[in-house]
Parts: sequence; structure tokens; C-alpha cells
Amino acid sequence: MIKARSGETLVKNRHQNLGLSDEVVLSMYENMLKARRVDERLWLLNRAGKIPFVVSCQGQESAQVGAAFGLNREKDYVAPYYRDFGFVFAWGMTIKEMMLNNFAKAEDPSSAGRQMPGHFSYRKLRMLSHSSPVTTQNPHAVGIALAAKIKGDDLVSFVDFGEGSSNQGDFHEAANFAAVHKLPVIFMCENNQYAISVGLKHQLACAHVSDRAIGYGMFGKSFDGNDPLAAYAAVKEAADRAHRGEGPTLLEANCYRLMPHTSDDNDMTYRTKEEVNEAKKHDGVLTFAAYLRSVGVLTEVREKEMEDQIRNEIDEATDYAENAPFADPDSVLRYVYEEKN
Amino acid sequence: MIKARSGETLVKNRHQNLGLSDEVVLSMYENMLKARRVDERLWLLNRAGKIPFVVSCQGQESAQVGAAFGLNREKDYVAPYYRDFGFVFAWGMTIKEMMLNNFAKAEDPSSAGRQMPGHFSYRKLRMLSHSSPVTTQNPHAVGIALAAKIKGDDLVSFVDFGEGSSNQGDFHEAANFAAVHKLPVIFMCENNQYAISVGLKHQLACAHVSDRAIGYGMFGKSFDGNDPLAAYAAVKEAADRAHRGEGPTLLEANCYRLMPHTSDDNDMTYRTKEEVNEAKKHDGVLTFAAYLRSVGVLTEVREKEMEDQIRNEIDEATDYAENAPFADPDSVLRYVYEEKN
Amino acid sequence: MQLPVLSYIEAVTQALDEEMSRDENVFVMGEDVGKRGGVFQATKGLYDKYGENRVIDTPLAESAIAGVGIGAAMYGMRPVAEMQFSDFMLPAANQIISEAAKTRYRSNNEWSVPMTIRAPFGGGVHGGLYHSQSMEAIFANVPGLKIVIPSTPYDVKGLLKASIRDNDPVIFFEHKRAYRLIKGEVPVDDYTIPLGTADVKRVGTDVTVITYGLMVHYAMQAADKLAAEGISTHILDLRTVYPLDKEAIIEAARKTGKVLLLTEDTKEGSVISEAAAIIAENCLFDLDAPIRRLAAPDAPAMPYAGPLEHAFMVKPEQVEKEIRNLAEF
Amino acid sequence: MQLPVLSYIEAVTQALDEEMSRDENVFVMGEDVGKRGGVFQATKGLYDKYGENRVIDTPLAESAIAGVGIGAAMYGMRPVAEMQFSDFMLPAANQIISEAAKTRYRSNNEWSVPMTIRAPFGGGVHGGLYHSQSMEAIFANVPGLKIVIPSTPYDVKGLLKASIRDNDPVIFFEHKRAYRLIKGEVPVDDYTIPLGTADVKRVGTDVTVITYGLMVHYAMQAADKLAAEGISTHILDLRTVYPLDKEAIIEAARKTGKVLLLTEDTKEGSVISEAAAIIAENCLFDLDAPIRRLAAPDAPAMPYAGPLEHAFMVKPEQVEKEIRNLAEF
Ligand SMILES: Cc1ncc(C[n+]2csc(CCOP(=O)(O)OP(=O)(O)O)c2C)c(N)n1
Ligand SMILES: Cc1ncc(C[n+]2csc(CCOP(=O)(O)OP(=O)(O)O)c2C)c(N)n1
Ligand SMILES: [Mg+2]
Ligand SMILES: [Mg+2]
Repeated sequence: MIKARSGETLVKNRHQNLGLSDEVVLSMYENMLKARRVDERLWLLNRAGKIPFVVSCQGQESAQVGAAFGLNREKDYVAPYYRDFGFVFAWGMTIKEMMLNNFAKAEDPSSAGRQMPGHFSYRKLRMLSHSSPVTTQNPHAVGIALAAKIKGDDLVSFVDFGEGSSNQGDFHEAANFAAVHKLPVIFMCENNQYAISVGLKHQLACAHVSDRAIGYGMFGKSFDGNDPLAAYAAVKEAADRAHRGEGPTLLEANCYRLMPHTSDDNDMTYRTKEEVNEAKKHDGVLTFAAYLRSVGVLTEVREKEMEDQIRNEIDEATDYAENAPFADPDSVLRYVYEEKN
Repeated sequence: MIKARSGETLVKNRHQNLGLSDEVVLSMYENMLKARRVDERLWLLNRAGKIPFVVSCQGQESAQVGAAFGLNREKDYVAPYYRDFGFVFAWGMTIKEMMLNNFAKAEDPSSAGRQMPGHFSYRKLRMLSHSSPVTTQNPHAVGIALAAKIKGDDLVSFVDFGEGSSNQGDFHEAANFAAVHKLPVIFMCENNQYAISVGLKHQLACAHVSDRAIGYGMFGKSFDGNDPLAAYAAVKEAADRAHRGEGPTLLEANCYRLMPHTSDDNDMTYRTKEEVNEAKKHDGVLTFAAYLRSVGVLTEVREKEMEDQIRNEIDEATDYAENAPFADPDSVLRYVYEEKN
Repeated sequence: MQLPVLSYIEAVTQALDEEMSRDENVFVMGEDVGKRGGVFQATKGLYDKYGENRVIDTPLAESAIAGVGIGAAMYGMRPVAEMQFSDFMLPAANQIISEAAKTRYRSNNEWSVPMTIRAPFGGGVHGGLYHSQSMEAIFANVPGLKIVIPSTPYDVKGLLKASIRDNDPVIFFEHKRAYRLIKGEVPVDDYTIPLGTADVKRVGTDVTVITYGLMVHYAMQAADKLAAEGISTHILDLRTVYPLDKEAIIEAARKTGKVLLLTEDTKEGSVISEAAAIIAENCLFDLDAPIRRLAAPDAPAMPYAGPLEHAFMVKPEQVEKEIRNLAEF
Repeated sequence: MQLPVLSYIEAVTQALDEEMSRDENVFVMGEDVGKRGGVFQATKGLYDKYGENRVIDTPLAESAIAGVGIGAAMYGMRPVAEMQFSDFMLPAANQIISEAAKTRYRSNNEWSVPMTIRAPFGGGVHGGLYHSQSMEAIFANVPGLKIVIPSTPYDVKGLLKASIRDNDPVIFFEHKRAYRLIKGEVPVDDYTIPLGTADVKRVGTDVTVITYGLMVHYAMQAADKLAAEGISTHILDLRTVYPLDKEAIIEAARKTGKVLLLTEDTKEGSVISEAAAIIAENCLFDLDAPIRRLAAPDAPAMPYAGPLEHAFMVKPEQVEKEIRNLAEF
């Protein structure tokens, strides 16, 4: 499909080809923007001394949001990891909930402030609880799929993790288990080129993380992680395979971590400003906006509306979360085991 | 090279092509035979109630012995696993030492009877100590190679393990580490089709264990594990690569476990006599002997000599080991930590 | 009415079978648990009865066994995961300690992990270093876990059923030497024994022995012998070694004022050390003698060679002697 | 002469640096230890000084870090492996417990593993569940291991050097809150402190506190305050928490007859339980009051939110109160 706009060059409408309506891609963009703007706000709050810690999603929103849209958001189970702001927004978490999480308040749906920010969990949304030791969520996602298979429930189990984390034993064991039992699992590696300070070539020596798929006898694919449509297409394909009983898929989203590892990190000790600036040119939030503008889907008016609404939501959510109560200190003794009454 | 013998069909001399002399391949065969005959004796001793436990190498001697010959037996470090009778014989362990190991006597060089049989260790031979939890030896072998690299020592570190064990996290982490640091490690999987009762297709879903190599960015290769020459060639190639600084290799020896998992197992609960009998047709000890006969290297006289000598050695070793003392019971308190005097 | 007599391992199988038929969410997974029925035959017959969907032979990967079990449990299943030997559960330590134990707490009660991990443990079976160990101490400091170690077939059945029905992760250690050695009456009907409760296995007045697992039987044997000498032994079987049944320990210690703490694990840092601490905190003025601990030596694990294994393992005569010494104190 | 004052973490770095320049077999490996100098900067400057061959950034895989370290140690090197947070060493539990701890024993003294594993531990740093834990109890029942936990910069340097030179595996836990908070005099010269020896950090006559890590400082603060009230506190710093220095514990307990055992770890199954057991076995008739244990609650780990973390963590006031209560007993 080709659309011509006055004064513009011809740009291919890629999303129609994928069966995505203009409203859907706008919603994708909106979620990406939410993630980006929330993330930016968190850094400001951190600098202002209002929150002690930020873990950032910047540079990975496209892959995250595209992936979520490729799944069934009413039915599938997901195990996102700590950078997955874009994913959890697209999955149904609100900005207010995200702020409650970052302020670690009692109403935080992930853990009521028990866990560090970004350790997402939301039972109501079929989002598993996530811990800090990396890659432990991979076998959990496989367990969801195994259980669904035993029960005869048709769903997909989706899990995210970093490329550094793909070197943990649990990555291997989970992938192998899923493949042997042909389970409907999608493993998506968000390859942002760094594991804290350690660059890709000191983490792994294969060309693509998805090259590991063949060693499990599963389908594997790498895609441009700055392109939400590529993410959507890859995850959709993997989900279709899973529903058809063709087993798990290993995906790799190639992206770049635009911010330091966390607010505790100083990335200039191990990479250069130039490298980061170069990567910013490919920033999916910008390039996708440009695409949407070029195909006439994102108008100036709509864009302003979105930005305004998100800003307002963030302002309100920040106020709310900042003023919301912490959990009762005595609650630290609760929920070690089931409480029978 | 083709040799013609009176009354025989033409058979290719494969070992000359590999640069192996007749004496060397006879020595290979002798080690294979040692392993087989010792193994057979152990089952008899077990049935006679003289030793409580046997773990068996039958069906894997060819790969083991071929592999050992592909290495530098004066210099390289090795981490064999519990079935590696053929390997440890070719590496310099004597039949007497093997019997001491199986009778768990004080003179057992592996552990003085502390460990179960087959848990090989021999410092003098640069053979690492092996435990029961599978695949733990893989990172150890990588550590040897890392240390050698740091010290500038030119050697190869070789490790063996089963195909079931290739699903452990340690397999993955060790392989990845070795590949990232381009270390001179040879990982050899002895794929005997079973992990106790669990057949290959319930252990892994890839076509070949060596398919996992690409996921680490290392060289990988599968070969006929019933053919010691194939094993020799593969290990030699891997060793050459390692010496040239081309990093680790993942090899897979396709063979078959001819006996039950151990003397505690009843394999007829999960496989058929027919299947085992079919596999016996490809038994490398028989087929290699046939090859050596057909190329005129193994004469009847020589064969009888070998069998006699091995039998005598086994008889003597059995007597010796049976009558040798156990370690002093008080010694259980020793060597928990370094003993300073 | 005569109750059926089962071996310890038959009680395991019966409990699994009954729970699987009672609740379709219960399933079994582990290495060789399917066709082979487990290397000890604990799951014998279950594969034929319930099929490969509910009796799952897994790849050789303990972290996956635990981790996949956790995921399935979060979905609402009740996985019973077998670790072939307790010695081999360490690759799963991260999944058990960081994940299973902390899921309820970290999700503020939203998610839970109703999983049971069965693992044969213990010595005296010519298993060498890695098929003889007691692993409970490694986990017996992890809030969120429960650790059960039954000593009799009756307790096996009741405690395993309770573990499977429990809504939190339970590690269920089965003594592999007890599997065929220990037999006892087991009711055919459905019963559970509450987790976290110790059990007085013998009432006595002179010396209290606090122990668990196979050592309960060593203590019982010793008590029988000592009864002839006029020494009356009180025996408390901990049954759940984490969290401990504090009240029962305090009560048992006070009962006689002389306490032998007994384990086949290595001594330093073992679960009987915690029992000793509880007594030291609560019973100072009730004690007539210092507590005594009898345990394996602080060396890695028992060797394979017969005489070495024998030297390492706690022996019934030692138990007897310790009780006698305390009685005479 | 004035000795240089270093922070706790500077003492770590200095010890590493000195050992690396003293012995070319010493090398450092771990996640982010190279270019970045470690996430806490414990290895700062070492990459530039010793190069990437001896200061190795590893892939993100703790079992490999431990396992590769073991192999290198068997070759004759002295690896110092960093676990980025002690909470993340559990994937390496099998390598540490099954391999490192047992290699000498199982090979009948042929092979050994002279490796040091450094791991920052402890709470009070807003680290949430998985960046605050005390992990020592999980390992403090494993013969073959030594576990060291220093409290002062002086002890850090002497004990880390001794650990690196030790011919067996040592887990060296560094308190991450102490890293920058605790400063002290550290001699410029080479010295070691023998592993396995506790240290009297304060001599007193009324109450004995036995503890380690950051809690030593809490005890010292409390003792200072209580001195004004006329209560004299004796403080024993365990320094090596496995195997424990039994004689020192017994001596310290006897010294005052009133013992507070203090840890920031969760209580049940902690290393102070073992200390309690030792006292219960050996000091019954020397005690004037039951021993007391002060520890974190038996819940998984301290939460992230400020007020919850504060509620969870042992507080100096609690230490003070416990000592006072004992004094008044
Ligand atoms: C088992 C474990 N080891 C170490 C850490 C500390 N750590 C937190 S994030 C991180 C890097 C993760 O890199 P990657 O998987 O590439 O994810 P990214 O942060 O780049 O998205 C490390 C080492 C951890 N959380 N868990
Ligand atoms: C970590 C661990 N889990 C379980 C076992 C018990 N076990 C011993 S051998 C074995 C099967 C190994 O299969 P494979 O790796 O294929 O080697 P093979 O015995 O077939 O040569 C199992 C499950 C073990 N030794 N270690
Ligand atoms: Mg990354
Ligand atoms: Mg096999």
C-alpha cells in the first residue's frame, strides 16, 4: 500500500499490510510515549531526591509495545522484566499504578512497595511476579504454558529478558524444557547491547541471540527492536505458531539502552557520548512518530493531545503517588505464608 | 589408500589417511578392549556380590579412546565423566587402579574409596576430580583453559558429559564463557540416547547436540561415536583449532548405551531387547576389530595376545584390589581443609 | 481391625496416588518419574494410571524442574516435583530460595506457589558423597519455605498429603534408607497431619531425645534397650524441621530436663542447632544437664567405601551411649 | 605515628591490589569488575593496573563465575570471584557447595580450590528483597567452606589477604552498608589475620554481645551509651562465621554469664543459633540469664519502601534495650 500526501515523498504504509488499523498503531504509539514520558519524569524525580532509584526503559519501548500488541491481551500470561514499562502499559497497567510502584506505596499493585521499582507483578492482568535475580522468570513462563497444556487451555505465555541474562543457566533450561514439551511460550530477548557495563561481545560470541533457537529445536528470529511493527509481526507470528501447536519461539529485539543501567550507574565509565548519540538517531519513539506522521496517521493535533494527556496523567499520578501512604510497617510480618483466618 | 588382501574385498585404510600408524590404531583398539573387558568383569563381580555398584561404559569406548588419542596425553588437562573407562585407560590409568577404584580401596587414585566408582580424578595425569551432580565439570574445564591462557601455557582442556547433562544450566554457562573468551576447550557430549530411562526426544528437541554450538558462536560437529577414528579426527581438529587460538569446540559422539544405566537400573522397563540388539550390531569394539582385521593390522595372534594379556591383568588387578585394604576409618575426618603441620 | 502395613516408600506412592485422583490439579514431574516410575519407584504405576500429561519425565535440569513447577503452581496447579536425590537439588537452589519461598511475600499475597518438592535424602545406602547427604540445613533458614521430614509410613502419608494441599512451597525430604527398611501401619482412608507440628513418638521421664528422619528409629531402638536398664526416654520427632515447632521442643525439653539433640547431618549449622538455641533461650532453669548434640562429623559427606561410611554415619550405639550418659549426669 | 584512615571498601580494594601485585596467580573475575571497577567500585583501578587478563569481566552467569574459578584454582591460580550481590550467588550454590567445598575431601587431598568468593551482603541500603539479604546461613553448614565477615577496615584488609592466601575456598561477605559508612585505621604494610578467629572488640563485665558484620558497630554504639548507665558490655566479633571459633564463644559467654546473640539475618537457622548451641552445650552452669537472640523477623527479606525496611532491619535501639534487659536480669 502506498499513500501519497501533498508535499511528501511516497511512504509505504506498513501497518495496513500487517492488518493493523490506524487507531491501533496510534494506540501503540501512545503507549510508547507513555513509557518514555514516565521514564523521563522518573529521572527528574530521582534528581529532585523524591525517589531513590530509577531503572529505565528508554530505547526499548518500541519492541515492548509492539510485542504486547502481538499477544492476546485478554488471555495470555506474561512475565515482563524490569525495563518493560512499554510492555506493562500496553498490557493494562496505568500511569498511576506505575507511579505508585516507583514511590513504593501501599497501593502499588506489584508488591505494595516491598520490591524495588520495575519488579512488575499484577495478578489481575495475568502478569507474573518478577524478582531481581535475572532470568528466573523464564522457567516460570514455561510452567504457565505447561499448566495450560495440562488443563487444555489455549493461551500463550510470554517472557522478556536481557541479552546478558540469556547467558544464565535458567535461560537454557527453560528454553529446552519448552521445546521438548512443545509448549506455547515466547521468549523475547531485549538485546540492548549492554549488561550494565559489559558490552555484547563480552557477554556472548554468537551473531544473534536468536541463533540459540536451533540448539533447542525451536523457531528463532531477530528483528529491529526500534520498530514496533517489526516487534508486533514477530510476536504475532510466534503466537500463531504457538496456537497451532508448533511450540516455543526465541525472539531477539535489537535495540539500545539509551540511559545508564539505573540511576546508580555512570555509563560514561564504559561507553562514549558519541555512541549514545549515534543510537539516539534510531530511537524508535522518534522514528515511529515520523513514520506515523509520514503516512498521515499522526496529526499535529493528535500528537499534542496525546502529549498533553500523558503529561496531565503523569502530573496527577505523581501527586497521588507522592502523597499516598506507605504500607503499615507492621505489615512486614505478613504474607510469609498463607494466612488462614 | 587401498589395500588388497587375498580373498578379501578391498577395504579403505582410513587410519593412514589420518596419519595414524598401525601400532597406534592397535593401541587404540587395545584400550577399547581393556575398557570393555574390565566393564564385563565388573558386572560379574557385582552379580557375585563382590562390589555393590557398577556404572558401565559399554557402547562408548570407541568415542572415548579416539578422543584421548586426539589430544596431547603429556600436556592436556581432562575432565572425563563416569562412563569414561576407555578415556581414562587411554589417558594412562591402569587396570589395577581401575579395580582399586571399583573396590573403593585406599590405593584408589581417584578418591581412596571416598567416591563412588567412576568418579575419576588423577592429579598426576592432569585429570580433574569429578563429582556426581552432572555437568559441574564443564565450567571447571573452562577454568583450566582460562588459567592456562592467563599464564600463557599452550594446552587444551577437554571435558566429557552425556546428552541429558547437556540440558543443565552449567553446560550453557560454561560453553558461553569459553566462547566469549575464545578458550581452548573441547566439550564432547557422549550422546548414548538415554539419560537413565529418558530417551533423547524427551531430553532435547534439536537434531544434534552439536547444533548448540552456533548459539555460542563456536565450532560444532557430530560424529559416529562407534568409530574411534572419527572421534580421533574430530578431537584432533578441535585441538588444532584450539591451539590456533580459534576457541572452543562442541562435539557430539553418537553412540548407544548398551547396558543398563547402572547396576541399580532395569532398562527393560523403558526400552526393548530388540532395540538393544539392533544397537549391538554397531558396537564399535566389534566393528573396529573387523576393520583392523580387514586392513590386516589385527592378526589372530595379536588379538589373542591382547585378550590374554588383558585377562591376566584384570585377574591380577581384581585379586589385588579385592585384598587391598580400605582406608583407615579414622581418615573420614581428614582433608576437609588443608592440613598444616 | 488390622491396618495395612506399608513400607515408607509405599506410603509415598499411596499419598501421591490418592492426591492425584482427588485433585486434578495435582501432577508429578521429575527425572525418570514417568515410564521408569522413579529411580526408587516412588511414582510406580502413576504413569500408567494418569498418563504422560500428569506424570512428566523432564529433561535433566533441576532448576527447570523447580522453576517450571513454580510457574505451573502460579497458574493454579499443585505440582509435586521430584529431585532424584536431595544432593542434586542445589542447581535449583536459586529457584527454591529466591523464587518459590519469596513469591507470596514479594507480591504482597497476590501470587503463591503451592508446590511440593520431594527429595530422597540421607545416608547408609552406599551412596558416597553425593547420594547420602542431608540437605535440610541449607534451606532451614529461608522464611517462606516449609521443610518436612517424616520418619514413619503413617507420617509419610499424612504429611505428604498435607504438603500437597498446602498453599505454600514445601520441601519434603524422604529418607532413602527408610524407603524399604521402615514399615508400619497406614490407614486406607484419607487423613492429613498438620505441617509444623512435632510428635511425641515415645513418652519418657529421664532423658528427652529430639530428632527426625531415620534417627527417630535409632532413638526408639536405643530407648527400648535402655528401658531394660531402667532409663526412660522421651522422644520428640520434629517432623517439620522448618519452621520448627517451638512449643513442642520447649515442652519436651522441660519434660525431663536432659536433652539429646540428634541428627545424621553434619553438626555445625544443622537444624538441631536451632533446636538447641530455642532450648537455651527458653529452658535455662529447667535443665538438669547441658544439652548434648549427636551428629555426623563436620566433614563434607559420607564416603562410599563401607568402613568409611560406617565411621561417618551416626550409629545406634552412639545414641544409646549418649542417652545413658545424660541419664547418669 | 598516624595510620591512614580508609573506608571499608577502600580496604577491600587495597587488599586486592596488594595481593595481585604480590602474587601473579591472583586474579579477579566477575560481573562489571573490569572497566566499571565493580558496581560498588571495589575493584576500581585494578583493570587499568593489571589489564583485562587479570581483571576479567565475565558474562552474566554466576554458576560459571564460581565454576570457572574452581577450574582455574585447580590449575594453581588464586581466583577472587566477585558475586555482584550476595543475593545473586544462589545460581552458583551447586558449584560452591557440591564442588568447591568438597574437592579436597573427595579427591583425598589431591586437588584443592584456593578460591575466594567476595559478595556484598546486608541491609539498610534501600535494596529491597534481593539486594539486602544475609546469605551466610545457607552456606554455614557446609564443611569444606570457610565464611568470613569482617566488620572494620582493618579486619577487611587482614582477612581478605588471609582468604586469598588460604588454600581452601573462602566466602568473603562484605557489608554493603559498611562500604562507605565505616572508616578506620589500616596499616600500610602487609598483614594477615588468621581465619577462624573471633576478636574481642570491647572488653566488658556485665553482658556479652556476640555478633558480626555491621551489627558489631550497632553493639559498639549501644555499649558506649550503656557505659554511661554503668553497664559494661563485652563484645565478641565472630569475623569467621563458619566454622565458628568455639573457644572464643565459650570464653566470651563465661566472661559475663549473660549473652546477647545478634545478627541482622532472619532468626531461625541463623549462625547465631549455632553460637547459642555451643553455649548451651558448654556453658550451662556459667550462665546467669538465658541467652537472648536479636535478629530480623522470620520473613523473606527486607522490603524496599523506607518505613518497611526500617521496620525489618535490626535497630541500634533494640540492641541497647536487649543489653540493658540482660544487665538487669
Ligand atoms: C542473577 C543475577 N546476577 C546479577 C544481577 C545484577 N544485575 C542486574 S541487571 C544486570 C545486567 C542485566 O543485563 P541484561 O540481561 O542485558 O539486561 P538489561 O539490564 O541490559 O536490560 C545485572 C548484572 C542480577 N540482577 N541477577
Ligand atoms: C544434577 C544431577 N541430577 C541428577 C542426577 C542423577 N543422574 C545420574 S546420571 C543421570 C543421567 C545422565 O544422563 P546423560 O547425561 O545422558 O549421561 P549418561 O548416563 O547417559 O551417560 C542422572 C539423571 C545427577 N547425577 N546429577
Ligand atoms: Mg542488556
Ligand atoms: Mg545419555
